[in-house]
Amino acid sequence: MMLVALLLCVAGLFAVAVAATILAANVPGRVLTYGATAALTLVALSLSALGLFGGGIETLRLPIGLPWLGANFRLDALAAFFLVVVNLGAAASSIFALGYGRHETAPQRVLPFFPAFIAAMNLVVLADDAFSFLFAWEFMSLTSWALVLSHDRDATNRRAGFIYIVMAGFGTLALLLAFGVLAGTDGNYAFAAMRAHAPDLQTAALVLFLVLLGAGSKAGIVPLHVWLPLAHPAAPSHVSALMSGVMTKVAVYAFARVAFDLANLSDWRLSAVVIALGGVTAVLGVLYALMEHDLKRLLAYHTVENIGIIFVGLGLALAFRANGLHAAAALAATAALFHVFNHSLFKSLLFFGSGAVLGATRERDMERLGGLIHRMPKTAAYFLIGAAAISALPPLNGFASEWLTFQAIFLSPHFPQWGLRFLAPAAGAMLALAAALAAACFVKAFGITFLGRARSPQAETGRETDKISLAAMAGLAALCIVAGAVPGTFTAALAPVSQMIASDHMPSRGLAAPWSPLVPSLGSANSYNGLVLLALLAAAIALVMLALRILANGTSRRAPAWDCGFPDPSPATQYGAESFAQPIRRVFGTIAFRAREEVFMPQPGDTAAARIHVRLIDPVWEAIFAPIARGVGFVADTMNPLQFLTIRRYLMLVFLSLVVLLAVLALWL
Amino acid sequence: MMPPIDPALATLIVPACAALVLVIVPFSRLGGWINVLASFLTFVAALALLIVRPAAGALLAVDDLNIVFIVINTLVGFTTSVFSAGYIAHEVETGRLTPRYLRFYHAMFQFLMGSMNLALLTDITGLMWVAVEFATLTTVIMVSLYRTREALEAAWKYFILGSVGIALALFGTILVYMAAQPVVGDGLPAMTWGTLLANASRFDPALLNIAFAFLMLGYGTKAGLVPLHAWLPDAHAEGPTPISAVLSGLLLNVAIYAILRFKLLLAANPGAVAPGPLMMTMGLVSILFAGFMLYRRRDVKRFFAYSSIEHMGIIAFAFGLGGPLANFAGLLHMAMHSLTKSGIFFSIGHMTRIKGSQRIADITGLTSSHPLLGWIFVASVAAIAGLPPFGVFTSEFLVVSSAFAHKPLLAIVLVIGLLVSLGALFLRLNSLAFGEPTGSLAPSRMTHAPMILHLAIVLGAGIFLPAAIAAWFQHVARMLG
Amino acid sequence: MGAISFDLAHLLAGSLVLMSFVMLYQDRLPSLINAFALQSALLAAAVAWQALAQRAPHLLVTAVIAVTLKAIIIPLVLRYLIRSLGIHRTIETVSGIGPTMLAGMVLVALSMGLMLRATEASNVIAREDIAFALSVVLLGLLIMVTRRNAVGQVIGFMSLENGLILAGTGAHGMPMVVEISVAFSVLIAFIVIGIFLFRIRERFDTVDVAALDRFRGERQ
Amino acid sequence: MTAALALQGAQSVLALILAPLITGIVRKTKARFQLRRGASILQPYRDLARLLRKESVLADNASWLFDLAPTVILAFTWVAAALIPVLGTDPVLASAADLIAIVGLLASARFVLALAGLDIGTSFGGIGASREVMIASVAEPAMLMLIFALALIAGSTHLPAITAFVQSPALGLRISLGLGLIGLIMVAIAENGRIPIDNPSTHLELTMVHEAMVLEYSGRHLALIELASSLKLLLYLSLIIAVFLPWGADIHWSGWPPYAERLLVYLAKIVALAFLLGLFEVSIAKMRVFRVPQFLGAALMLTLLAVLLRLVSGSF
Repeated sequence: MMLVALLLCVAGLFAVAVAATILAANVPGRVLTYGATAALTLVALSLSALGLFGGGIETLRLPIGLPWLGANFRLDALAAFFLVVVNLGAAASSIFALGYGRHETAPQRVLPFFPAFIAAMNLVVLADDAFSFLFAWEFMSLTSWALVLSHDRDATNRRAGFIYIVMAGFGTLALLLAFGVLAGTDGNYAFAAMRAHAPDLQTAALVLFLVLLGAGSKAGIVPLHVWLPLAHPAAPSHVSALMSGVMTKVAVYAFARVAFDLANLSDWRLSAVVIALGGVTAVLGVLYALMEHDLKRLLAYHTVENIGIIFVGLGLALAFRANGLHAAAALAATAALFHVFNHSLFKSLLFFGSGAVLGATRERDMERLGGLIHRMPKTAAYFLIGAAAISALPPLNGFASEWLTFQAIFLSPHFPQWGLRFLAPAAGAMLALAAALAAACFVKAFGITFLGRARSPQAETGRETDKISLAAMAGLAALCIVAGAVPGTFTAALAPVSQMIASDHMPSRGLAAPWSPLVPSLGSANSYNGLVLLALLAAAIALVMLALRILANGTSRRAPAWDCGFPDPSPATQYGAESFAQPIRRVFGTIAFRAREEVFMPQPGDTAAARIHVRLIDPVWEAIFAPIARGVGFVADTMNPLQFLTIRRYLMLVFLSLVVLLAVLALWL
Repeated sequence: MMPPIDPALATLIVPACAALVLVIVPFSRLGGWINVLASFLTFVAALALLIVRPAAGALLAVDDLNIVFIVINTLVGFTTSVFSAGYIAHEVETGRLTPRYLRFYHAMFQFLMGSMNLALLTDITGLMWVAVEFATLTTVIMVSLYRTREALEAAWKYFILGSVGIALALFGTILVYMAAQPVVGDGLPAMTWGTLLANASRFDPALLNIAFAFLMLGYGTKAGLVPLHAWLPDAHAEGPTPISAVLSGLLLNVAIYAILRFKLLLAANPGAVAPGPLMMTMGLVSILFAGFMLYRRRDVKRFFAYSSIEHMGIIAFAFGLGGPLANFAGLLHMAMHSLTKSGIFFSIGHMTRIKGSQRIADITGLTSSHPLLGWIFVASVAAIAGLPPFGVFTSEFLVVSSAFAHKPLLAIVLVIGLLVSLGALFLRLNSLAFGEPTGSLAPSRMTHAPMILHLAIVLGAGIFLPAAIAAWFQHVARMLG
Repeated sequence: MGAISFDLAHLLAGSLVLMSFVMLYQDRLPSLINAFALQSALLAAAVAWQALAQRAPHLLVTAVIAVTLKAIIIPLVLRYLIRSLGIHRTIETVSGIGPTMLAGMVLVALSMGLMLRATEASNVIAREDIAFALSVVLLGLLIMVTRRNAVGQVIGFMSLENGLILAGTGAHGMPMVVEISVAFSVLIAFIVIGIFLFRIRERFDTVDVAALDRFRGERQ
Repeated sequence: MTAALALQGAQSVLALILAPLITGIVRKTKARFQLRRGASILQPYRDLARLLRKESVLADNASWLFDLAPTVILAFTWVAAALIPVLGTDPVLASAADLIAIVGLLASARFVLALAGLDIGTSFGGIGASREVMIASVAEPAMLMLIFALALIAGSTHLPAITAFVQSPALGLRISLGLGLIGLIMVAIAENGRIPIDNPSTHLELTMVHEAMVLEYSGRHLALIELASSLKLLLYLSLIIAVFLPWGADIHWSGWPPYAERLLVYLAKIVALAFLLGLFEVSIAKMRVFRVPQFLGAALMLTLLAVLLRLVSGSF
């Protein structure tokens, strides 16, 4: 029943997409489109939430797609959870777009694809056979590719679109091969058939490798992340939010679906690969972000980081499960899934904020922003909440899920294998490093963008964004606080999912006891109670304020900045994004990016300005993608003369083929 | 109720009569309309075949293999005639063609359609060969229509290579006859598909093998498989665009169809060496070669001609791989490719006409300057690149996944080839459809209907494949082994 | 079928192969044309003999076509073309005569080895004919790929086609040989007309990069 | 329950009151070792009172965040400090936050402080903030690894549980613990901006970290910041006591009022640590900013080594 209703929502979204080709022409039409999308996704959201709590499994077969297979759909706990994530993010984006989308410069390039993109993501999660899955998956890529190209006059966006679609094609083909392996030689593409027989170790390893390539390239696992910081920022901000906050989660879903459900990976060595990749991804992702001064790109790189954290969690869950430690597996899986949910909240929020900034100033480059907290106080406040949440600061939601991940890592002594016992702490160290660097990065992101003095006229004149956009941000910010305050409720809601993929669930007192602390496993003394912490902090702040009112001189006076007595009126003397990250670049960047600083100092007496130039080398691009591009170019150049042969030479080719073929036959017979 | 005239025969007679009429009719515009009408009638006749399938006659036979292709053939013929009515009229306006050539063009078009219909419908190997040969000759003339130095050179290249190919195919046909003759006796039965297929298991396998080698190279030349492809890019690039559409969409299919027919015989003969390795090798080489060649193309029609080579490679690979899934995929891919690629050539016709150039560098930002055309083109390229929701995705899905299950290493090569060409397609699409529009911004006055129709069919097939078509394809796929 | 019948068929078919070698040897256009005319005449004789031996009078049509079109008309036309287009009389061959002849021998060996083993079920005359026919086809192709001159290539093609007709008539009771030979004649007529219409001169074959740049837009 | 809550409240107030005293003791110790008389150990209290009396001067372009930040920083630090068990082994609210959460609270405070440093848009604020986050980016992983080592040894990240375990007879002399202690001390030095990482009393531009961030604060705002810094120092010292020197925290001498003896023991330990810190600071020179990551990297390595050694030493 729920499944049918969800599919109807998807169909409705497609209908909206078709209608949007006409509706995009005027403002009421756009409002209608986004409004309808928001309404449909909200309905889908409530349906999937019901599906999650309902706990049953529904399946449905429609007579479309491959004739002998049909299109199979299935709603189970895992799918329901990811549908919640997808539709929550989609609803938030649609609502945000009700305001933000009015300023859209190319609405007819955005509106038709936006609902279709959301519908495709829903279908990926619902699909229950390889064909429907990949169909929806690649359609999702195609629609989002079109959205990336919505500002196609910009050459960088076109390049981003190109790299994106090639990576997407690569990912789809890898997944296709993975399903090919799982389906076996008789080509049974139904997930039910794949579930039925467990692959042997070699096959499982192959499947894992291919799924990491396929889902990993969409999620942004290093080194397959290169498209992500290019493509996510290129799209309009509400779409960036969807791509970064939601689509990467769909990729996580794909991985989880295959690893936990279809292939049922049960060898610890395989999980070790996932953990290691996750750790590396987390650290490199955040380091990339630190080197960045384009606000949206910085956010996209943070998606890479968070995907790393999620994959560490999933890898740990696989590892625990492989060793029969189901309670621990449930903890790790819940941590990862909770982080999935949380990341979709704050990443959408942050992209909305960056969209508001972009709308107000037409600037994404942080070096040309600054001081926006004065012009856009509300946006600044919401962005700050998002920034704190993504930096894993208590009492917000990002901390809660990272706390759970760390708790899962602390259970690593239970591993019987030495490899995992060493790997898990190492992954923990990487996560810790990533968390600390993320905080540093968001001090930069928020500080340089919103604080200080305006670095450009646009930043000086920016205006607060519209009420609807602010409402969307406020809603997400509130959710970040709520999920941080009562994480127990959310982990309790995840119980059916972890029961499904890890055969156990975290101890909880259910949804009805939001005040109960988060306890990682039965009998553990460790606990975290966001609500109490929040109350304590509120009380402390109230006490301090009260004390100030009673004890302190409450008057304030405005004066020019002190700055050790040498205030400089030029905003250029402030710290910018580059200079802020300079210490960290010197510590980490020299290793990760071979960062070099070149200083051009004019001769004494010369009035030319001194310049400092920073050179960063992206190791992944240099080591993998540039050689591939060069290789393709080289092969193409080498082959190209074959277009310019003479007829006689072409005849020679035919003749030689014939002779070779006949000779082979003569030898064969 | 039996139709008053055998529809299978009608698909041959209508074009033949129309060709005669068109030679006589002096007015170009009228000629265009007669062309459309005749093509439409042919298409209706072919549709009638779907409803009433006539019993196999002496010369013509309709079965599960050719029924879909005859419908596609006549459909694309019809849409192309609609497209070319506008296109060629414009060519006359700009003075690239004179009315005298035009008359010739329309007659030739009908003649070409008739030959291809004959090749598809005939029950006799020799007749099929004759039909393919005449189709080749007609297209050679069409390619040389503009009389430019380049067009003549391309036509000559096509002519020589095509003739050699056709000669090799004939030798193969004779060898098949020789293989059949001791079993089924002298005369026509030894050249009739039905009899051949029924008795194929008793043929001399060695002779069949050699025959297939010749047929593969002969008809493979017509299909544009590497290394026999050389005529194809130039013929596509230098001829009139409607002819490029027909070449890519139909003639290549006819060639593959011929190969399939003979492959059926081999599949039915247990002693024959399976032709799989040969077809897979040629297929993979075509895919990879075309994929890389795409990157250095500067002419938009030549670019998509190479894409056709790639797709012929995929089809050949699928059939070479064998098994019900891959064969089904190959058949589906043939159908989808011919619709999609001819649609692409229609849109290329629009854009080259607007911009007055075939150079990729001269065509930019179509989605901005001509939104409808631009987005149709984007969708068509996405379709040909094998992205959903279009039908090519379905066939590529089946090919890749079944290849990986049987021949993992080859599947990886296949995947690399697909990826390489996907990259090239989108690289060029980036500049063709997006960015700042340059050149003429005049609206296109030609109809968009044929492109939309093709796209809609491909879209529909991607989402829902009618059970009847699936059943026919599955039947043939099983016979292909 | 008597021994004489077989011997004559064998002789005629064998001499076709011989003529192919003669053509392979030629490096001047007029003599190449002459050799081709002779081969066509021999083909006509072989086909006529087959018509008698198989009691298939329709094959005589093919023989007549061969002798009129290919032994008489086309050689005449080609000579006219050479004069009117001012084509050089000497043909540039790709490699020396020696290696070409050697390659030809290998091809004949290949086709004999292949066909004679493959056609054990067929009757003797068909086996002989088909093996010789394959030799002629392959040698025709060899002529095509070793001549840089368009007319030379065309003659190679026509020689190849002679081989095909030989195969078609050799296959016992094969229908449609006439139709096929007519179709081929049309093809050949087109080719010859094509040389004229397209003004294919001396060297269609070229290694001059500047000439290749003519391909519209493909090289900048 | 009420008693426990009262104890928790008392402990919180105690931390707030005690914090400036510790700062005073450290300063006094340093002064005496530098052969100065130095200010009274109560001077920090006087400073706070003076700052609170004064009018606060805000820069023209200071935002609401700048105004609010000191309150928030103090509140976060205070809550974190209140959750360290000092008087009893188990503060009633400790279940709300384990050691990771305490570190998280401090990270939150730092986050806000670094933002406040950037708010005015001065070069010094930027220099301080950027260096602070750089130091934190190494210090925090080290701290988390330390927590990890502790969690491995004690089987928990719950601070009272760790304290209880360290006190229990099950504990032998563990090399992991030793390494952890050294790591914690190094992190504590870095986190509190003590020499050799930072100099709390410097105003020499190029060496400032913490002071550069709070350069624009004055009056009551500065008072809150100063108090928060002192509180943080107290917190780390208390943490060292709770984890590595917990002995005596559960004694009960007959005839004494409840908790008085524990308070005495705690005070003795913390004054001793403050003295040692002063001694350490006068005996060492400040290092260059870019040596700091090496220093903290060493701490990180030590804590990682602690974890590995704990893993190797197997199951106990």
